[in-house]
Amino acid sequence: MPLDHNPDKKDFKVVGHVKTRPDGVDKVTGRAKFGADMFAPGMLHAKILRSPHAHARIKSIDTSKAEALPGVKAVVTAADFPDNPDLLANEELVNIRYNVMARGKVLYDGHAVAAVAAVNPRVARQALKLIEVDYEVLPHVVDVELAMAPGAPILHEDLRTNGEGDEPTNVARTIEIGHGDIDAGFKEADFIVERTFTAGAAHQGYIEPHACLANVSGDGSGEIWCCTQGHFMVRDFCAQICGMEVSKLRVTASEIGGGFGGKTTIFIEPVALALSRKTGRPVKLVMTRDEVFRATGPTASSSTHIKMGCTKDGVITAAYAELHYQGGAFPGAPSDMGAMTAFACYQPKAVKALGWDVVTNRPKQAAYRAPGAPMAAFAVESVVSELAAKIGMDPIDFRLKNAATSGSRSSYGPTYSDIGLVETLEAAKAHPNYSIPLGPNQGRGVASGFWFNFGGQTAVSLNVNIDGSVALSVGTPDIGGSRASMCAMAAEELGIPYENVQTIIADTGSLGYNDVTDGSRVTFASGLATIEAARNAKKVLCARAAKIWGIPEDAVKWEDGCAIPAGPNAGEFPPLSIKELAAQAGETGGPIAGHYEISADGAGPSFATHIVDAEVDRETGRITILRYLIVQDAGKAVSPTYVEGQMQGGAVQGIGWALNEEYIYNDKGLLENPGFLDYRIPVASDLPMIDTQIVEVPNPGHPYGVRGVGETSIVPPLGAVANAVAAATGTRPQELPVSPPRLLKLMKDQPLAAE
Amino acid sequence: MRFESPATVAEAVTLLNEATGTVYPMAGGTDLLVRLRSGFVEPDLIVDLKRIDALHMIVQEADGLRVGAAVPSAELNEHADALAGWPGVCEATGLIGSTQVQGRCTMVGNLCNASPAADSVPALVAAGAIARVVGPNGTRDVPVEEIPTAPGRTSLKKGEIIESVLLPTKPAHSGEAYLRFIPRTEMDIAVVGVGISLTLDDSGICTDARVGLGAVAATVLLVEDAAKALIGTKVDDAALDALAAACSAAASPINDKRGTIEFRVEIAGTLARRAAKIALARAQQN
Amino acid sequence: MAKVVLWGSLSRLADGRKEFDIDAPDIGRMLAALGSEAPKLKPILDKGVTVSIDGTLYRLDRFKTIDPDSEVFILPKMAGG
Amino acid sequence: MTHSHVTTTINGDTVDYLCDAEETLLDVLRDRLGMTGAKEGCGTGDCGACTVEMDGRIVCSCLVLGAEADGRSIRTIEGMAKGEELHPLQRHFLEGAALQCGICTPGILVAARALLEKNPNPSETEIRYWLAGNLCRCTGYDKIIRAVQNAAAEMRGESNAA
Repeated sequence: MPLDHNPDKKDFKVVGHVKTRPDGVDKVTGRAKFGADMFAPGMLHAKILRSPHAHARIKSIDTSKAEALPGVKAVVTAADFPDNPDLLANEELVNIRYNVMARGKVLYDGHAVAAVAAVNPRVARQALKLIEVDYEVLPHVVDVELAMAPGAPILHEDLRTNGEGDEPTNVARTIEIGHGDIDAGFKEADFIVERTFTAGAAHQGYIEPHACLANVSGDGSGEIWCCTQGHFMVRDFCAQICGMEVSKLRVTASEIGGGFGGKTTIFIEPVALALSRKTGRPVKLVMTRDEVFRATGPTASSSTHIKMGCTKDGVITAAYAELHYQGGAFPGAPSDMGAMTAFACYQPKAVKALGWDVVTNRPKQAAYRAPGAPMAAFAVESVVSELAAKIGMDPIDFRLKNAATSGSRSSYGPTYSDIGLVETLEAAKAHPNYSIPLGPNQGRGVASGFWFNFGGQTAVSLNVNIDGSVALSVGTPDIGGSRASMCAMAAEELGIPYENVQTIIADTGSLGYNDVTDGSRVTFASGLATIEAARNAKKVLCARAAKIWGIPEDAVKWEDGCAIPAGPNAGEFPPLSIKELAAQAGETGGPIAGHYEISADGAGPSFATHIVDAEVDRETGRITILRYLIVQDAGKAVSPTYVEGQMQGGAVQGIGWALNEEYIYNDKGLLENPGFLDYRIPVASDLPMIDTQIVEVPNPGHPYGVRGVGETSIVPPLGAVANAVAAATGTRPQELPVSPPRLLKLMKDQPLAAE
Repeated sequence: MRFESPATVAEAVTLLNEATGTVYPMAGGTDLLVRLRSGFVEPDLIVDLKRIDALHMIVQEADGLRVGAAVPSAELNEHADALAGWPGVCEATGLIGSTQVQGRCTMVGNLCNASPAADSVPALVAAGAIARVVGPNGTRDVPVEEIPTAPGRTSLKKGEIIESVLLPTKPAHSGEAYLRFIPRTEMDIAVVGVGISLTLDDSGICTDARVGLGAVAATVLLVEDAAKALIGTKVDDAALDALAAACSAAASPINDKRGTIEFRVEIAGTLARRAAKIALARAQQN
Repeated sequence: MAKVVLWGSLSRLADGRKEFDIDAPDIGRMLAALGSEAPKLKPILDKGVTVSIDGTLYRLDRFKTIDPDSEVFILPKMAGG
Repeated sequence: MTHSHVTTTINGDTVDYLCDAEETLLDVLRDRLGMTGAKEGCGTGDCGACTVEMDGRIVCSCLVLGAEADGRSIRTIEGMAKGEELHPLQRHFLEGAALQCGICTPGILVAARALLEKNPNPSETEIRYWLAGNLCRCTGYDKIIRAVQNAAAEMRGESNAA
């Protein structure tokens, strides 16, 4: 069935008016079951032994003393995850297995080397101390530039840049994006700004540590309960790593206590599975916060060189970027996404962006909200504001003059369809926040941001119950209220009250494959599939009415929750409501359902513009955020308050990254701040209210015009905060986070430059 | 591990003195339990002091206010006499951790934890507080600055606990204040902490001052040069400059995840100047 | 005949060619044709790329139709958070 | 290993349990009593997800030993609603989208209730500082603060509470 693209639909009854969410009461009463909240009879507790070194060869592991400790039921090491052909054919999965349990070498502080299952956590902890690992410590590297330098310690002897060449290297991939004559573009420029920026590695910082409960039965079939952004991914990865048939493993997604991209891969699940298989008992494995910081994905850290030029009347003529991203111990730093997104808000005639994906002795980076984009945008938006200041133009006007528009060529190549950047810039400029007078040591910063948004594999099943209410099964974990949006879209299509739809996250045994909840895809893709599943159900409902009335199926249509004759020639019949049809489903052909399976594409990019007012304490370098405004294009906001929440949450994560969050390593390559005390995410008293304005430029790729909203909001804040600090102090932060010691030093080294 | 909750100080002292292995007294437990959970300490015995009624007292004595070892910060910050007489100590104690931690943590625990960055200690040092130590050999009174001897180490002997702290009554026209620097607004460990107490005569000349400096050396410092910079002045700009210089000079910090040497040295002076202004304003009102 | 444009560094594997004119009805057949015209691209294409048709990104759908006058870009495999 | 026998009151009910000396109150609540409303986000008192009330003061239950609860009175998220009737804070959190993932929500609700029982009319700044020990990574706090303000207004009997 072709999608009924109707982005101009305005007369929504449910969509856009969602108030409360179906999982809400359980979450405010403590009943909701998260990853660590599941218990099984006879359950064992597992703990993981982790490397105390940044880089070391494992000469031997002796687990005999641990195994002899009373209460210890099993110990596993890399030897318990043997090779199998399916696994070896998949390079990414081989790396995931290596990340899950070190083999041969440990590659970072916190890399898992062994795990224990015991009768209680205390015994498991004791057992870890009895495992003897003989390490040969190797030179390490944690800095991206040092890792790229000749003579750097090499992590993987077999790694070659883009798979080519003879020399071992830490540069896994390079990428180039661009078009136009870059040299000619710079020749046309009247002003050129060229600067290098760095951004530290930020952690996703979800409050719920990774947790799972695995249970393998004597017949080799298994179950996992875990907090994840994608339980189908967990099933497939675990099955392949543990050499199981996919159908023998069933994974249930618990409620998830935040992910932001950090739960789009696996860390502990295969370990619990292997321990359960070895012991024949359920095994629960919960990470400590220390483990979360040391051994799960932070984002890449970056070193970015930007050169941009513009004419004196404000036209950007050339834009050039070099992005060095380190993504930890395995390839995958999103420098390609950085290169593609860097200039995506603008339309320079000539653009060139080069990206490097570099491995270092740090935990493997995991996706984090618009992966790769925020650090690139930080650098570009800093330079854009500096150019605007140089030619004496208002920073929003300068952006408007160069803004990407519908029909313009994107910096990453393709031509944009309907996009809403200009609308966000105009709304930001007109917002009262943009004209509030500033006091001494205060500055206002502007920045825009872009994210692609994605679709992906999606399966949805909708069942009409005996009373006419609807049970909707989706396969994408609800990370921030998506069940409410699904209920709303199903109710909208069926013409029934929101309260009559219940949405569950089905386990992997109950529904077709679904990609992880990522790329801001759920409201778009699961929503799209939900709408189509509802339409399929309506077809069945209409067919039943046709049977009952004894008229052709195409003589029945669906309106306001009822089947009605399609026209005067169809005959005179009173409407049959969903409730009436559901009640006689058994006698009219069996249960009534609608399904939809799709590889959804066409998510439609999203843009945002942020304005921040900041005050700097010139004597201490401390920055206070006074005011913050987000203007973002949501296409169509299904649940406006949740859209606002996504925007606010993303912005505050960006503020944290800009001000204080970073991974701090000592000279041994060990992480110095693996806890919330010194990995400083914003607390309530650090912030003002976060003002929001939703712009709706419908996405032509979605029946209701919906765009993803989850990720774009973390893209502008780094640049916006840096621009506000530059405006307040006259010095430009080039190193994030711009923590107080850094800013104080910066103000001393470069006192009050003119900008 | 054994856990005991004695009902009297004497029982606590006996337990601590007679135990073998690693033994910790516990007041609020907000540091000890973190170290216990991380495996950093493996005690054989923890002696909980919170069931000892005598340690929960806040008592006005002839020469000052006596605060028991088990009084949590939140309770101290609800005590009218404490707030009125020792605003700097209350401020400092009220900055330890979150609201949740405030309900548990104690000034004495903070002192015995012997962290150079402990918030309440510079304020206690500035206030001239006296710790009452009880042990198998009786009771002794010790100036608080003599309790910590190195990070995590104290001058207490086996079996000894601090039973209470005396906050000495101040003369008229006295004021005190505590300021710390942290990157966020809450939930951080002090990068620098400064406690200042000063007394003025009727003409507004500073006759006495004490300056405690935290997180800039292995232990909290009592900076006599900083006090001298204020005494005999009207705490004017010149005096404040001299105070800041003395505090910066006294600072011998390290580079760590929380701050650089350069930053801490400078901020020690900056905060001292700011704290002195607050203390001065309070003294002028008293 | 649709114009298919490679991302910058991919053209190194196509002997410097950035653009190809390919007559193919859908994404899958377009990628197959591209792979046979520039065999060094094939391993990259097989590992997965994102295809933009007239500005809309397709990460998966091999049967998405390509009109003769469509603007097609080959972009790196993408993932979100 | 010596076990302590503890008798305590949880949400008004007398509860007995045995626990190891090193078990925290959070461990006891979750693992021994099956009360999983309090969450462990850090285990070091830095995130507030395990917040419960003990003798009228909020504490991080990860920083209280199970044995210490003997004779105390504990209040947890599980006791906040009266049957089906939600506490005004719970209702305003729900209606105001003050939760996204929901993992920090129980701790924040318990902390906010204690605030409003102590101070029925807190300022925005007072709410923000009171809740500074409750980390939320999803919301940016805006809607949490507003929900507390709205619940406070309703509890004060102000009719224009949103």
